[in-house]
Amino acid sequence: MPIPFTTQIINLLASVLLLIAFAMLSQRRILSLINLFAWQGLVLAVSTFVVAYSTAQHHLYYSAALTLLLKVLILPWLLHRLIRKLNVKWDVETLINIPATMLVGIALVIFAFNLAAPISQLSESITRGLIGIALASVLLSLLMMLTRRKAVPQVVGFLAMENGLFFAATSATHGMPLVVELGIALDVLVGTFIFGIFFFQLRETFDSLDITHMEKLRDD
Amino acid sequence: MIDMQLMALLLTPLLGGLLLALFGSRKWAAELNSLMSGGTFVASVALTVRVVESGPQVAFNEQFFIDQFNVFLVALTAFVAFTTSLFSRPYMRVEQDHGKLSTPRLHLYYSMYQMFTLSMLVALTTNNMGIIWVAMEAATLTTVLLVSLYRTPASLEAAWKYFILCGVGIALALFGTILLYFAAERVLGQGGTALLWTHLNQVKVDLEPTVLKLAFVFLLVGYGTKIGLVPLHSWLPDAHAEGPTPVSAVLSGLLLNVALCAVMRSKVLVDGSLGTHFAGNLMMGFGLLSVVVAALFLSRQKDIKRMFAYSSIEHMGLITFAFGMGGPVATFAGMLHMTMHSLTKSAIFFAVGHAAQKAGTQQMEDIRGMLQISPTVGWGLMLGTLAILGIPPFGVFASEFLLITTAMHDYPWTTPILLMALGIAFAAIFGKVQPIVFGETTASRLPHPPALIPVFTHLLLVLILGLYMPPYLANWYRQAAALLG
Amino acid sequence: MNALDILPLDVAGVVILLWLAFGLFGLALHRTPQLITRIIFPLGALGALALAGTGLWALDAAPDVAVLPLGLPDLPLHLRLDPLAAFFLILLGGASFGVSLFSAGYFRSMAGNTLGLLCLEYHVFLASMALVLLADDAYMFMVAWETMALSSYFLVTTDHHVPDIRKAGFLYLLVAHVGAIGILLSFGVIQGGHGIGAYTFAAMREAHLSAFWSSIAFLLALFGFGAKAGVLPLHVWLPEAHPAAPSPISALMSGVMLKTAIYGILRVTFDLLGTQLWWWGVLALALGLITAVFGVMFAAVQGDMKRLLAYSSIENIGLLLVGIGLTIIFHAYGKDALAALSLTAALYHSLNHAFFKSLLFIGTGSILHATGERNMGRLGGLIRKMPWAAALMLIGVLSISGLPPFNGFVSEWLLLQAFLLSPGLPNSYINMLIPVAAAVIALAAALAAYVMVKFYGIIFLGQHREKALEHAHDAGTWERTGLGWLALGCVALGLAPVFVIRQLDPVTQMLVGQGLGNSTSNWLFLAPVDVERASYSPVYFLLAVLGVMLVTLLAVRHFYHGRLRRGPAWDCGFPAQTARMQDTAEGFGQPIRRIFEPFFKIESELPSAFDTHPRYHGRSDDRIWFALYLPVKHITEKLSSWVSLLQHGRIHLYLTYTFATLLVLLAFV
Amino acid sequence: MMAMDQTLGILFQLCQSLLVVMLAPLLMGWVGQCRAWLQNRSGPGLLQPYRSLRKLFHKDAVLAHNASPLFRATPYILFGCMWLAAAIIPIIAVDLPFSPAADVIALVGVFALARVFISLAAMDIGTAFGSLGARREMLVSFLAEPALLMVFFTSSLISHSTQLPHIVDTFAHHEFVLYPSLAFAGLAFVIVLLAENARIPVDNPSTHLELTMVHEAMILEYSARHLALVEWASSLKLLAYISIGIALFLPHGIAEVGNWGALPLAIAALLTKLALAGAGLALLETFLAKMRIFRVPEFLGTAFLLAVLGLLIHFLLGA
Repeated sequence: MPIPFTTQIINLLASVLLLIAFAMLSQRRILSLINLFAWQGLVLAVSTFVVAYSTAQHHLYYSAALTLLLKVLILPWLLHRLIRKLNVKWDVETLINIPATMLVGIALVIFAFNLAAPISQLSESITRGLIGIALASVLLSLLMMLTRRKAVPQVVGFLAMENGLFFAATSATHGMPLVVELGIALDVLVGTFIFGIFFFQLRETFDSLDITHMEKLRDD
Repeated sequence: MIDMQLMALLLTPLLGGLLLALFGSRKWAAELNSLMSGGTFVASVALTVRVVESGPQVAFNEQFFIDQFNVFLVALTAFVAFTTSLFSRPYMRVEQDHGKLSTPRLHLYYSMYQMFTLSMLVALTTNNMGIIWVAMEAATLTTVLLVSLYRTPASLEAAWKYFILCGVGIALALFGTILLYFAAERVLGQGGTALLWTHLNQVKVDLEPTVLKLAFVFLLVGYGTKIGLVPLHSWLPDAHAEGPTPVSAVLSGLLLNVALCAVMRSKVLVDGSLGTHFAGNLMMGFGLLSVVVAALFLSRQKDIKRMFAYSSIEHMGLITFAFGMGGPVATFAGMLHMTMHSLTKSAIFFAVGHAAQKAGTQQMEDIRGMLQISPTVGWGLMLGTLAILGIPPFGVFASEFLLITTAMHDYPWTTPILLMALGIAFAAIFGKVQPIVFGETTASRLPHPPALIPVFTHLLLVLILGLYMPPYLANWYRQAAALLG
Repeated sequence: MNALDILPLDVAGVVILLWLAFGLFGLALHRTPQLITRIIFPLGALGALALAGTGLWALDAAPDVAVLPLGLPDLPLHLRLDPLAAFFLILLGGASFGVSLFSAGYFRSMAGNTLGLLCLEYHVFLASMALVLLADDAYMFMVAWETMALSSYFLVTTDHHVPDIRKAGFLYLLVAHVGAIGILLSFGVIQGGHGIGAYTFAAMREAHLSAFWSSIAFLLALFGFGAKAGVLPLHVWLPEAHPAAPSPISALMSGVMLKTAIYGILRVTFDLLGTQLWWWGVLALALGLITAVFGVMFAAVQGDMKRLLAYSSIENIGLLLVGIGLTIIFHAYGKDALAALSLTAALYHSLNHAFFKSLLFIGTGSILHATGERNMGRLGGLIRKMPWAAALMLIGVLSISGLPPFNGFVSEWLLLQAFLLSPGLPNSYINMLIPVAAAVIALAAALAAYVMVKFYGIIFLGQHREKALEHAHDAGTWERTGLGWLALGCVALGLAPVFVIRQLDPVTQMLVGQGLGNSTSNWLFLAPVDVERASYSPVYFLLAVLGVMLVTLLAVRHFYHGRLRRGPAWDCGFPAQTARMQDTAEGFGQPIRRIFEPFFKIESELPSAFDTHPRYHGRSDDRIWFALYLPVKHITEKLSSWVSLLQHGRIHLYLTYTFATLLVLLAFV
Repeated sequence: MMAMDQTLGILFQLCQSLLVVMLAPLLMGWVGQCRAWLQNRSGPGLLQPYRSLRKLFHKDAVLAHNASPLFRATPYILFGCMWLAAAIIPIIAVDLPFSPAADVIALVGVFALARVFISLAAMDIGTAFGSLGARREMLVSFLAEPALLMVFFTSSLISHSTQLPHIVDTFAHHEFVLYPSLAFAGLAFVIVLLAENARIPVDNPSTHLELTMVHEAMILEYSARHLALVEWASSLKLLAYISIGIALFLPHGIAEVGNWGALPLAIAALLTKLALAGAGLALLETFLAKMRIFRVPEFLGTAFLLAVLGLLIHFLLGA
C-alpha cells in the first residue's frame, strides 16, 4: 500500500522538526536560537494543519491556528522584545562543548527510536514512527536545557520541549481534546509571562542572566 | 445537586481570587482570605458528606468525578488551606511590619493563595487526565509567584529552580498523558471521552500494556518531581525554605498530596492494563530511595524550614512506598499517613514560622529557648516534631505502624531499611529541634500574638486519630483504599 | 451491676484513668502549687497503692481480657491482666507509692508552671507504665511504650536550661526510639498471619515460627528491650539520663521503668514465642554477666552520687538478665523446676531492685535538697545532719549490697542456688560455663558492696567536706514517709521470702509451667528445693544476730561501767586533721580503676611536685562509647555528607538527575 | 525421739556457742605464741588475749566528737555476726538446729555484713586513716569473697547441698573419696583465710605502720569496750574461718547426729585440729613477707582462679 501523500508530508515535517531540534542544540547565537524556535513552531503548526486536513478533525484547525499564533508569532516576539529590553545579545554559553553534545544527542535519538519502535508497530494510521521523533525532540530539548549556562536559552529549550510534546499530541495521536489543548496553551502563555517577569527580576538581582550565579542554595 | 455543590467548592476560591485581586491591598484582605478559605472548607464538607453518603459522583458532563479517594483529599486540602489562611494573618502582618513585604506583594499573595487553592481543587476533582495536567501546571505557576514573594536573591533562585524543574517535570507528565491518550484512543475512539478517567477505568484491561508502561514512566517522573521523590526532589527544599512560611505549609501539606493523587490515578489504570506489579514496584523503589536519602540529608541542615522540607520528602517517600505496596491495608495506611502528614507538617510549619519570626532568623543555631519566650509556640513545635517523627500516641505512628507491619509481611527486607532511615531521621530532627525549644532564649516578643489555634487544632486531630478512629472515617478510608486497589 | 462483677482489670483501668485525670488537674492547678503537692501527689500515691493491691488480687485470678473501642480500625486496643502483668503491677504500685509520697514533699518548692507540667508528665508516666503491662496487642503496647519513653523524656529534661541535661535527654530518647524500632520489628516477626488483626498478642501466641524466625524475633526483642533496660552495649543513655532527672523521676525510671523492659523480655520470650532455644539463654546469660560487671565497675569510679546509682542499676539489670538467661536454658532443656527457681530469683530481684533503688534515688533527692550538691566529693558527714534519711538509706544500702537479712540477699541467694543446681544439663559446655558465670556473679555482688560502702561512707560519714553542709536539714515528713515505705518494703521482702515466693507461683506457672513450692511448710524457712539441699531463714537469722547483740550489750552494760569520754579524733601525730584528708569519692574508687584499668578510658593529669597550685584532674570514660557509638555517628555523618553532594545547588545537575532518571527508567521498561 | 533429738540439738548448739566464744581468744593467743616461738621470741603467753580484753573492758571509752550511733553500734553488730558465724559451723557435731537458718551462702553474707559495718564505722570519724583502711578492706574483700563462695560451691556441688551440716556429713561419714577439686579449693581457701583475717602477707595484725595497715587502720578510733568487742570479734572470725576449713577439708572425727558419746572425742579432735591449724598459720606468716597493697589483687586473683579451676575440675572429673 502506498503511503498517502499527507502522511509523507507529515513524516517530512517530523524530520524537519528533529533537524531543527538538532540545530538548536548546536546553535551558539541566541537570536538564531529564537528564530529556530519560531521555525520549529511553524513546522508544528503546518503539521497540525495537515493532520487536521487528513483526518478532518475540526478542532485541530483551531490547534494549528493557536500554535501559529502563539509559537510562531507571540512567543518569539516576546523573547525578542525581552532580550532587546534586557540588552543581551551574547552568545550562548554551553557547559559541554557542542560536538560532544551532538554525539549525546545522536545517542538519544537512537534510544528514543528504539523505545518507540514497539509502539509504532501498534499504530496502523499515519502516525507510524512519529512518537519516536516526538520523544527524540523532547529529549534533545531537555539535553539543551541542561547544557546551557544562561537563563534565556534554558527557557527556549523548555519551550522547544513543549513543541515536541505538542507534536506528539497533535500528530501522533490526532490531537487531544480541545479543552485540554486550550488549557495547555494558556499555561504555556502564562508561563512565558512569568518567565519574562523572572528575567527582569533575575537581572535586577543578580545583574546577569547567567544562572550559574544561582548556586547559593546547597547542602554540600 | 452535585453540580451545585461542586460549583460552590470551585467557585468560592475563584471568587476569592478575583475579589482579592481587586481588594488585596485593603486592610481586611487577610480576613477576606480567611473567609473565602473558610467558605471553601464548608463547601468541601458538604461535598464530602454527600459523597460518603451516596458514593462516587460525576458532574458537569463527566468532566468532574468525585469518589471517596479524592473527596478525602478535597476535604483535607480545604481544611488545611483554611487553617493556613488563619495562620498567615498574623504571620504576614509581622512580615509587613518588619518591612519584608510591601502591600502590593501582599496583594499578590492573597490572590495567588486563592488561585492556588482553586488549582489544587480542580486537579483533585477533575475526571480528565488532561485537565489534571493543566491544573497541576497552574498550581506550579501560582506557587512560583508565591515562592518568589520576598524577591530576595535566595527566593528568586529557589523559585527559578522550582519553576524550571517542575516545568520540565510537568512537561514529561504531559508526554505521559499523551501516550495515555494514544493508548486510550484506540479503545475508546477519538474525542472527549478518551481522557476521562472513569471511562479509562472501565476499559483499563484493554489498554495497550507497552504504551501504558511507557506512559506511566513519564507520568511518574513528571508528577514525581512535584511529589518530591528522590532524585527529582532538588527544588523542594529550596522552595520550602525561601518562600513565606504559609506557602511552605501548603506546599508540603497539600501540593505534594495532589501530585501523588495524580500518580495514583495513573497507577490504577496501569495496574489494570498490565496486570502486574510494575507500577507498584517503581513507586516502592522511589519511595524507599526518598526515605533513605531524605533521612541522610536531614542531619546536615542548618535552616529549620529546609530541614522540615526534607522531612516532607521522607514522608512522601513513605506514602509512595505504601501506595506502591498496594493492597487494602497498605493503601489505607498511605492515605492515613497522607492525612497525618498534612496536618502535622502544616502545624509544624505554623509553629516554625512563629519561632523564626521571634528569633528573626531561620538558622537553627540562632533560634533558642522557645519555651521561655512563648511556651505555646515551643510546645507546638516540640509536639509537632515528636508527632512527625512517629512517636505515639500521635496518629503518624498509627499510619507508620500499619505501613511497616504490612511491609513486614509482604516485603520483609524493606522494613529494616525503612526503620533505620526513620531512626536516622529521628536523631537528626530531634537533635536539632530540642535546643530550639529548650534552654535559654535569644528571641524577642512580637506585636501580633501568634495564631496558635491552627497549630493545636491540627495536633489535637492527629492525637485523636492516633488513639481513636471513628468508624465512619475508617469506613471512608477503607472504601477509598478499595477504589485504589 | 453487682459489686462482685468488678474484676481486677476494671480497677486497674480506673486507677490509670484517675492518674491521667490527676495529671490534667495538676496542669490546671498550676497557679496553686501547694495543692498539687499536698493533694494530687498523695492521691496519686493512693492510686499506686490500689494498683499494687489489684495486682495482688489478680495474681491468683484467671486472666482478664478487655477490648477497648479505641485504636486502629481493625486493631482495637486489647488489655489483659494475667499473673505476669499482675506481678509487675505490684512492683509498679509498690514502688511508686513511696516515690509519690516522697514527691509530695520533694517538689514543694518548685515553681507553679513547671510543677503543673511535671505533675502531668509524672502521672502520664505512671499510667503509661501500667498500660505497657496491661497491653495485649502490639499497637497498644507500642503506644504505651513510647508514651512512657516520651513522658519520661520530658521529666528528665525538666531542668532543660542545663545543656548537659538536654544532651542526656536527647540521648535517652534516641536510644529509646531505636529500641522501640527493635521491638516493633520483633512483633512484626512474631505476627500471627496476615492482616492487621494478627498483631494481637493472642494471635501471636498461636503463630508457629520456625527456629530461625523465633531466634530473630528473640534477638530483636532482646535488642529493643535491652536498649530500655540498659543492657550492654545499649546502656550509654542510662548514666546520663538518671542523674539529669529530678530524683523521684530517677527513682521511678530506675526502679520501675527498667523493669518494664524486663517484663517485655519475659513476655516475648516465654509468652509470645512458643519455644525457647538454649543458646538464647546462653546469650542472655553472657550479656547479663558482662553488663553486671561493667555496671558495677563503673559505679565504683563515679563521683556523682546519682551516676553511681545509675551504673549500679545497670549492674542489677545484668543480674536480672542472668536470671532470665538461666531460666531460658533450663526451660529449653525441659528442667522446669529449675527454670521456676531461676525465674523466681529474677522476679524477686526485680521487686527488690524496685524498692531499694527507688529508696536510694529518692534519698539522693533529699540530699540534693539539703545541700544542692550531687558531687560526693563535696558531701560528707550528713548522718549527723540528716539522721532520718541516713538511717533509712542505710537499709537501702545494706539491701542493695546483698547482705542478709535484707531483701537483696534473698534474690541473690536464690540466683546462686539456681546456679548450684545447674549441673546435669545435657550440654557439657553449658555445664562448664555456669560455674564461671556464678563466679562472675559473686564478683559483681562483692563489688556492689564496695560501691555501696563508698556511696554511703562518702556521703553520710566522716566530716563535712564543705562548710555549707553545716546548714543541711533532714528530709521533711512527706519525704520521710516515702523513704520509710520503701525501706519497710526492703525489710519486709527480706524477712518474708516464703510468703513472696508463694505469691510468685502463678507467674512461674504461667511462664515455665511449674511453680516453686516451698519444701517445708514452715513459713520461716525458705527452702526452694529441699531443706537438705539449701535453706535460709532470715527471721531466725535476724533474731539470732539481734539476740547475740542484745546479750552482749546487756553483758557489757551489766558487768562493766559505762564511762564514756568525748575527745578529738586521734590525729596519728599530724598537727591538724582536716576534712580534706578524708578519702574523696575518686580516691575511694582508685583501686578499682587500677585493677580494671583496661576497661576504662582514663584521662588524668597529675601535678608535678613543683607545682605551686597542684591540681589533680582525672576522668574515666566508657570505652564502648568511643568504640561503638562514635563510629556509628561518624559513618552516618559521612554518608550524610556524601548524600549532600547531590544537592549541589546547580540547576544543570538537577536537570541531569531528572534526565538520567527518565532515561534509566525508560531503558529498563 | 523427735523431741529428744531436738533438745539434744539445742544443747549441742548452746554448747558450741559457748565453746567458740570462749575459745576464740585462746586461738589468737596460740597463733601469737607459735609465731613468737618460730621467731625465737619467748612470747606473751597463751592467755595474753584474755588479759588484753579484760584490760580494755576496764578502760574508759573515748569517742571522737563527731562519732555517730553507727560508730557505736558497729562493735556489737560485728561481735554478733561473728559469733553467729562461728556458732553455726558444725565443728563438734553435725546436727545443729540453728544451721538451716543460714547455709554457706548466708555465711558469706554474714561475713559481708560485718565487713560492711566495720568499713562504714571506719569512715565515720572522717580521719585519713579510717577511710584508707575501709577502702583497702573492701578491696581485699571484693576479691576474697567470690573466691570463698567458689570454694563453697565446689564442696556444695560434690555434696549436693549448701547446708554446712550436710556437706560435713557427706565428707566425714560417707565413703572416703579423694576429691582433686577440693585440693584447689583448699589452696584458694587458705589464701582467702589469710586475706580475710588480716594476716601476713596481706596485712600485718601486729603493725601500726600507717602506709601498710588495713584492718588496724579501720579500728584506730575504737577504744576500751568497743575495741575489746572488735578484737574479740576478730578472733571469732579467725576461729570461724579455721572452723570452715576444718569442716570442709578435715571434718573427720566430728560427732554424728544425736551421738552423745562421740562428743568428747569430737571436742578433742577439734582442739587438735585447731592447734595444728593455728601453728600452720603462724608458720605461714613467718615464712611469707608482707606484700604491697597493689600486689594483693594479684594474690587474691590467684585464689579466685584456683577456686574456679577447682569447680571446673569438678565438672571435668566429676569429683
